[in-house]
Amino acid sequence: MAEKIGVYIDESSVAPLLNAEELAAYVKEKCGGACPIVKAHKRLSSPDGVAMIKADVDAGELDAVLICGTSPRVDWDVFTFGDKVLVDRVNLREFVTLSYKNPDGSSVAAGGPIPAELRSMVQDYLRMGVVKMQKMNRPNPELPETNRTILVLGGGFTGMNAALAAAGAGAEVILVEKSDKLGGRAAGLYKTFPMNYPYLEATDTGIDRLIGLVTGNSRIKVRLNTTLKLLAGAPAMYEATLASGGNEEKVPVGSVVLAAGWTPMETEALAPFGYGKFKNVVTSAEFEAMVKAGDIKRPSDGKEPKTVVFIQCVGSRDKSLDRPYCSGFCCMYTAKQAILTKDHIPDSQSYVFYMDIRSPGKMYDEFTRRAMEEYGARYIRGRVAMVYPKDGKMIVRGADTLAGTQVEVEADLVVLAAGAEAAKGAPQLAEKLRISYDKYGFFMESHPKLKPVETNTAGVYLAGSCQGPKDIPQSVGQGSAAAAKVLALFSKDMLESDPQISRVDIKRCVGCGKCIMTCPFKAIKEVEFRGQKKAEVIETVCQGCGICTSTCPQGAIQLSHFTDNQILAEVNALCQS
Amino acid sequence: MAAVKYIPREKLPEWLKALAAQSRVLVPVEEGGSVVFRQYDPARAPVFGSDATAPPKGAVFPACQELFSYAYGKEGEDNAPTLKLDPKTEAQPTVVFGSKPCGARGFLIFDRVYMGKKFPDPYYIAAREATVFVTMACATVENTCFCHWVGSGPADAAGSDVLLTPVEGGYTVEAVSEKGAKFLDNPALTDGAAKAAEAEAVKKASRDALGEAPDIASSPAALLSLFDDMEFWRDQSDKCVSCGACTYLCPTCYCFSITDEGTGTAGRRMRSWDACMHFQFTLEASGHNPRPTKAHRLKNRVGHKFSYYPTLHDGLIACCGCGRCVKSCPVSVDIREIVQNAVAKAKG
Amino acid sequence: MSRLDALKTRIKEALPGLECVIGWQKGYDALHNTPLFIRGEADVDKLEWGALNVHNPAVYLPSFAGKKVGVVVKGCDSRSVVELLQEKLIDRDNVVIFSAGCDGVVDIAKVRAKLAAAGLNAGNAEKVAVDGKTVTVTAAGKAVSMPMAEVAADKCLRCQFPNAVLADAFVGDPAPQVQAAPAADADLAALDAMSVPERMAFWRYHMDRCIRCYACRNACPMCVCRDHCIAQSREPHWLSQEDSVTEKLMFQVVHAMHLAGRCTECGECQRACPMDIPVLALKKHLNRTIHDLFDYQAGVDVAAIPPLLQFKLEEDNIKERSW
Amino acid sequence: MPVLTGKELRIVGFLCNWCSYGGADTAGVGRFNQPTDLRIIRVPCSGRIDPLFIAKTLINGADGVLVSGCHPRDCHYAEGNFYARRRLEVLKRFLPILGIDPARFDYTWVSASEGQRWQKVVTVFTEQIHALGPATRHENVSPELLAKVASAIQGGNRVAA
Amino acid sequence: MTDPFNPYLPEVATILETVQETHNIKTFRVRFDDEAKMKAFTFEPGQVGQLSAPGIGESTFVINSPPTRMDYLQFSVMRAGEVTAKLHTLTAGDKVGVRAPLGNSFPVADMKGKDIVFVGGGIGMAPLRTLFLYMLDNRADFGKIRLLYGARSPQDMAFSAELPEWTGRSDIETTLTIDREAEGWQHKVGLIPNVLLEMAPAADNCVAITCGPPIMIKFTLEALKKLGFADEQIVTTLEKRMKCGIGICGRCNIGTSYVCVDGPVYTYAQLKQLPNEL
Repeated sequence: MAEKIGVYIDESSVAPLLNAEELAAYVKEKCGGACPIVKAHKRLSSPDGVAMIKADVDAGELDAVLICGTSPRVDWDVFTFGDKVLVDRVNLREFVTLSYKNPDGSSVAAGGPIPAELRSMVQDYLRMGVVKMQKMNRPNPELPETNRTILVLGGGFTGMNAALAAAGAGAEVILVEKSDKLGGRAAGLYKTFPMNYPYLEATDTGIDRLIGLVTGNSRIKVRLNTTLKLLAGAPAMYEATLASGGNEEKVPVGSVVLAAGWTPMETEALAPFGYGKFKNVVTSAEFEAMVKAGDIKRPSDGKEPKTVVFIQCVGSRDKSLDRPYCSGFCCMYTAKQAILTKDHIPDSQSYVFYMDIRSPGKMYDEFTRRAMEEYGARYIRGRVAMVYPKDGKMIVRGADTLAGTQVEVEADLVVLAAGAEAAKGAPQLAEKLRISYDKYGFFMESHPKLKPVETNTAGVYLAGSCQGPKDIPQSVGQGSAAAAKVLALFSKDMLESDPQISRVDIKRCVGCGKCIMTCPFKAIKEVEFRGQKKAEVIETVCQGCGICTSTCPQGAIQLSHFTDNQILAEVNALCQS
Repeated sequence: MAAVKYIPREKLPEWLKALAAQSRVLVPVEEGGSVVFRQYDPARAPVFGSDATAPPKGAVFPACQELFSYAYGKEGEDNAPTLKLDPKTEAQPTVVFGSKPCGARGFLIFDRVYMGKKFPDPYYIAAREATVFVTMACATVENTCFCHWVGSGPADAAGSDVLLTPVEGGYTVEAVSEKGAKFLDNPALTDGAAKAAEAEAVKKASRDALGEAPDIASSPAALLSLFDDMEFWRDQSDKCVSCGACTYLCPTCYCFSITDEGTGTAGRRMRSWDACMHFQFTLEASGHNPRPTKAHRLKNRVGHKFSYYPTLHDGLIACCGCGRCVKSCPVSVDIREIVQNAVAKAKG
Repeated sequence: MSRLDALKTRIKEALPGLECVIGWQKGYDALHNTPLFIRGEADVDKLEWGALNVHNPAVYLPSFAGKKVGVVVKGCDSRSVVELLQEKLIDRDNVVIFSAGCDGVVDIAKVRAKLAAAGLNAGNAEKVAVDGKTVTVTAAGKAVSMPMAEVAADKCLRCQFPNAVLADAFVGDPAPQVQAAPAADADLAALDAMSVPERMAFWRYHMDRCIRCYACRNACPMCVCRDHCIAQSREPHWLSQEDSVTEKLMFQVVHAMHLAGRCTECGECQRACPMDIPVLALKKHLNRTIHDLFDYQAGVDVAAIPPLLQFKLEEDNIKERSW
Repeated sequence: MPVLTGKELRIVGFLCNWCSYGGADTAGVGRFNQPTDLRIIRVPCSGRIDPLFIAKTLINGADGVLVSGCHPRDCHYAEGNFYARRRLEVLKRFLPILGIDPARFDYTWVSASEGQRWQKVVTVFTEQIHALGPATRHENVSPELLAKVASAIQGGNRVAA
Repeated sequence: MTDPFNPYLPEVATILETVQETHNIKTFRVRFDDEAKMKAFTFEPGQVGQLSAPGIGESTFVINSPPTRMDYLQFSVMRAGEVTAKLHTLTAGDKVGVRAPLGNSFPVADMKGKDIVFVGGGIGMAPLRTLFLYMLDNRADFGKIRLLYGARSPQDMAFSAELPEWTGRSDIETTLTIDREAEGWQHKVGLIPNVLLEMAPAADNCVAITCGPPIMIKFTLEALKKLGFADEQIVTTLEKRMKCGIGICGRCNIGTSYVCVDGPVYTYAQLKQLPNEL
């Protein structure tokens, strides 16, 4: 309940149509009893404006601040004044001065008389803002003790990097890998395209070193052959059920980093190119294994291939397969493999069929150019129409769209750069964690720019290719970012949850469970209180939508900032004028 | 008191119109199957035959009335806060016409509380003094009537100012208070001496129809002795659904609530009927409730009427026996039965 | 054996394991039965079964949470029990349902009107006899016969469930289904025939005499908030105590909306109203809406999810407006 | 009161924060021509809107109520607008029985980028409300209409005899 | 003003000063705006007032300043519901409404010449404070005065600014106690009834006045009985939900006794006569 509201009117939002001082006078007249401070300022969001408000807040006279100016969707991170005051916004810019037009559609002349409609509009919004603020409750979330163990799902490049970053900052980590060894996809790589200076040579992936660091870190407990069966609870107090073999174990964890990785596309996409039918058509992963073994041979006869055809975008960017996305890293590893082929078989000739070369990383384009210019790989822009055997060779027929001609290459070996798919079982895992995933099975972040590694399940973060195809540097970066977010979450003694959450009035709750049924986030649980069933909000899970509040017939669960009384106050302010 | 007068049935509108010219006149009219007191409208025929669904309680004690308005503000150079309170106690001159005598008698129970020496209630007193009750003695009684149990009867004039009695062709009219005497000054009223005997016979017949009242003189002590017998109260209240029909329709129930309503910085403090049968009535901010179950609440209601109030007020039972609580109860909780059960149980 | 005797036998058998059994007994006069709470064998013989058992005893069940109780129900009452079970407000293991075929109950208000038409006062009722399709009420020494069809509760005229939807002990022969039910509910048909402004006048007329006693709410078996109803709270503060049609009607809207998809149309709200306000019409209208939109009827399936607590990605019957 | 003088009517909008409130902002920033009758109440999600808010607003005399949320499947909170759609549709069909013209209430979906669509929705809805004119409150039903309806109701608790 | 006295109409008063006593108790010192009324105002120790925050409502609190110190009327408010939450937002200069004095008072006349034991727990110290200070201001009229004041923790102790003075005075004996050990606590540790038994005040010619949460009262009564106090020698105060404060609205009665007019002060002997409905 706010009683001493500081009302601040942003001149830059209302001028020149309206006079901020006049609006301040109106607030003083109509709502003065509840608003000891009413001020106008040229631009509230400026450092000077914020400092002015802060000074009033620090003087201790206010329990709430009402910013009347821009939309609450703007500058939402500017107007925060600590936990002593409540803050709310009145939208006078977007909703009033910008949108107001005279009934005839003309704009209001600045400095002229203020039309009655405009006046009533701005006054209504001001009154609504004050009465809503008067009914605003002060939130005081109280949380039980927190657990700061981080559960990392996936022992690949991304997961291990996240684990190391977190452990390096002092956190306990449980690293869960469903296979029998760490390393993930990167373990199958011989080398990776260059990731460090001078960005010229394909380099070692460093995966073995990484595995060594992880297994040697006392803060990281590695659990191989293990999967997550269930995650219950809330951030800082999750309980993860881990399954290994026939055994199940419940471990308390604070948060989860998902690094479930990806999987190469399989037969469906590869079949048109003869994969599975002709021995000399292999996937790039199979070819990589040959290179790693130092033994590049034609599977059919064990001879060294002299002509190698790489086909890119196999399964990627293919609407007919419902895989319209670019897998991102194929261009780079194909260039790498073309270079490695020349390294191993100097008299070989590589051909690369491509749609576009996508190499936006640091020095990536230079690297593909080296494949072409220094290693003589011939890049042909066009789709491959068919691959068929003839006289012990594979004929690759396609179009060269730049030359506008048909091309046919007699190849000893055909390598398919298969696209990336979401890891098997990703949707099931997503359901378990109540996070969203796209139609391809990649997990969804909360917001691509604002919350890129957060999910819409609080305390669950994602990193690497499980969110979408990524190369190693991107994955590493995201793994570290996720770790940083988790650490930020744990950086306070108590988790300070988003104050826009629902709370149950335990005296009024009758335990009917309707809120539990409708909460999209499973943020409400049933508890027993003095022998009676009651609802309880898991504050760290609640996302603040308020569906529960509109569901509860007795109004026993109220969403802070948008309580029934606040909205009713606004309704009353509008209906009683 | 003044001599008996008489008014023929067809002359009633004339009298009512004359009264309505001077003050608000409330008469029982039918509305959607119920009979309620409404301002007299010559186009709507009053219903005098049976007792009104709701008594004329609201005439003196409105379901909701403003105690005062408030306004917060700022004053002077230094913006000093101000608070202004503005009470309204005035009442409008009113005639309640055609209520049963029990409907007026209910105010006797009010009077002792609202017109006490220590805290006389200016709102009530203004309305009470401005209101005249022209009641009508009962020619017939109903299954739920029990005014004779509580020291009253179908022609009990206590609380009334003028008493009508239905006789052949019209009504006898008697002034039964000083206030009432001034009201008989109307040409429609003629001398009623000739009808007086008939009127007395009507009164006696309806009194006889009620039969013998049981002896409930021991109810104050009996109810108190059963205060801790919650099994008894559970049995009495089992079927109660804790609604407020009995209290809101009771001519003697005088409890109220006070609530503030307003937007922003101005509004009103209002007094409104409240019902002791509601859980919220005694609910404290801490969540504690001294009367947590319907058994506790029914105990207080019956106890108040037949024990606590009479103990404090010279034996006057806080019930006028109109029977509305029985008749209007959705599950037919019968206060007569409860009082009798209590008296019997206390005797052992 | 009559239905009543069979019920008594079954109740006597079960009583030792039960806190009480809720049924009906004779009330303060011949026209009124009243709920009965059987706690001992002697109480069993007070049980009544017939056209005066107008109350819905399901209303009492949630207050016995945690205790095992028996309840005698009519077919319509059993739907409330089903709904309470569906919403987990009572525990199936803690309720024993006794029932028998129901031939309909009277609407006391209709009886009252019939008597009034005959110049009699229902308050003087001395005797009531129900014989097949005729109800005979004697008041002030005079007997008036009325066809059951004219004094039966509205819900009985269109009853789909004369036999309990759910019962542990159903005795006797099932009652026959109502034949030739009126196509539409009379109240709804009358309101449908009015213009929108007339309907506003209609509620203005009726709600004006509401005394805000909340009998409609407290008699409603689905009003499970009861002690914590938003009508009487300040947090949230939906209604003021102001004596206005707006506030009174608003409560009826609250009640109806909170019952949307849950109301079994037992009619207790209207029957309980001491001021004879036709509040059930609002719920009937909403039930019709719910049925049209979601093909749903409350109180027939313990496993169903109420329609407003679920959704479909593509709604079958909601045609949204295009702008 | 001066607020309602002239032709302006009282229209209350309930807009979800993530989509429609943004859409209205976008319309403002774009300086799209909009009627001035509407006052917007911000809610986090259309699922937060208890239909009773709308009922109360209309019963208390507002001339129109407009609700707008995220498009189905685009709800910031995944499911809120799906619940809202059911509740609001039920309410819309409930209003006429109370004597409130259902055309005084509408709900729709506008995304944060759809400033143009918002402009259109507000304009069409406002015109619709103006076509209906000022709303009558139950308290202010004309005595003539009241008398007409009252005379049609004859005794008993039947809706009409 | 010629209007008749209106018991529902509060006097407008200004908050002179507030003291945040504990995390949920705030003290308000108020003075009527109408100086004439303030000058004419009298009350007896133990009487209560209704503090009004118009717009939200009013609530009952004892006037815990003594009638011997009339610079202001003091109320201490524990935050529990809507009204108290609103009151807690108010500060010096703000307006409130006050309806006072209401209710009965401590039987001061009967206590003259006797030894006195005050036993207060938590917010229960507020009703005791008025009488305690009144007695200090009329020290000669009473025998030995002892105060036992307990709270859950040092932070829960209201009136902490006054405690040094009380413990330092030689003409009274003040004992402070908390439920559990706390750092820096120099006084007793232990539950009030136990400490009371330890103190063992002689019941002879003594009156015990106790106020606090129900559970504390229950065991304090037992302790006092053990010490030989008769029912008539024990005085306490009751708290009930009230609206009118003048014996009409029907909430606060326990049988025939209306706590708002017949209370809040009762001797244990009187309480025993009342039906059991606390």
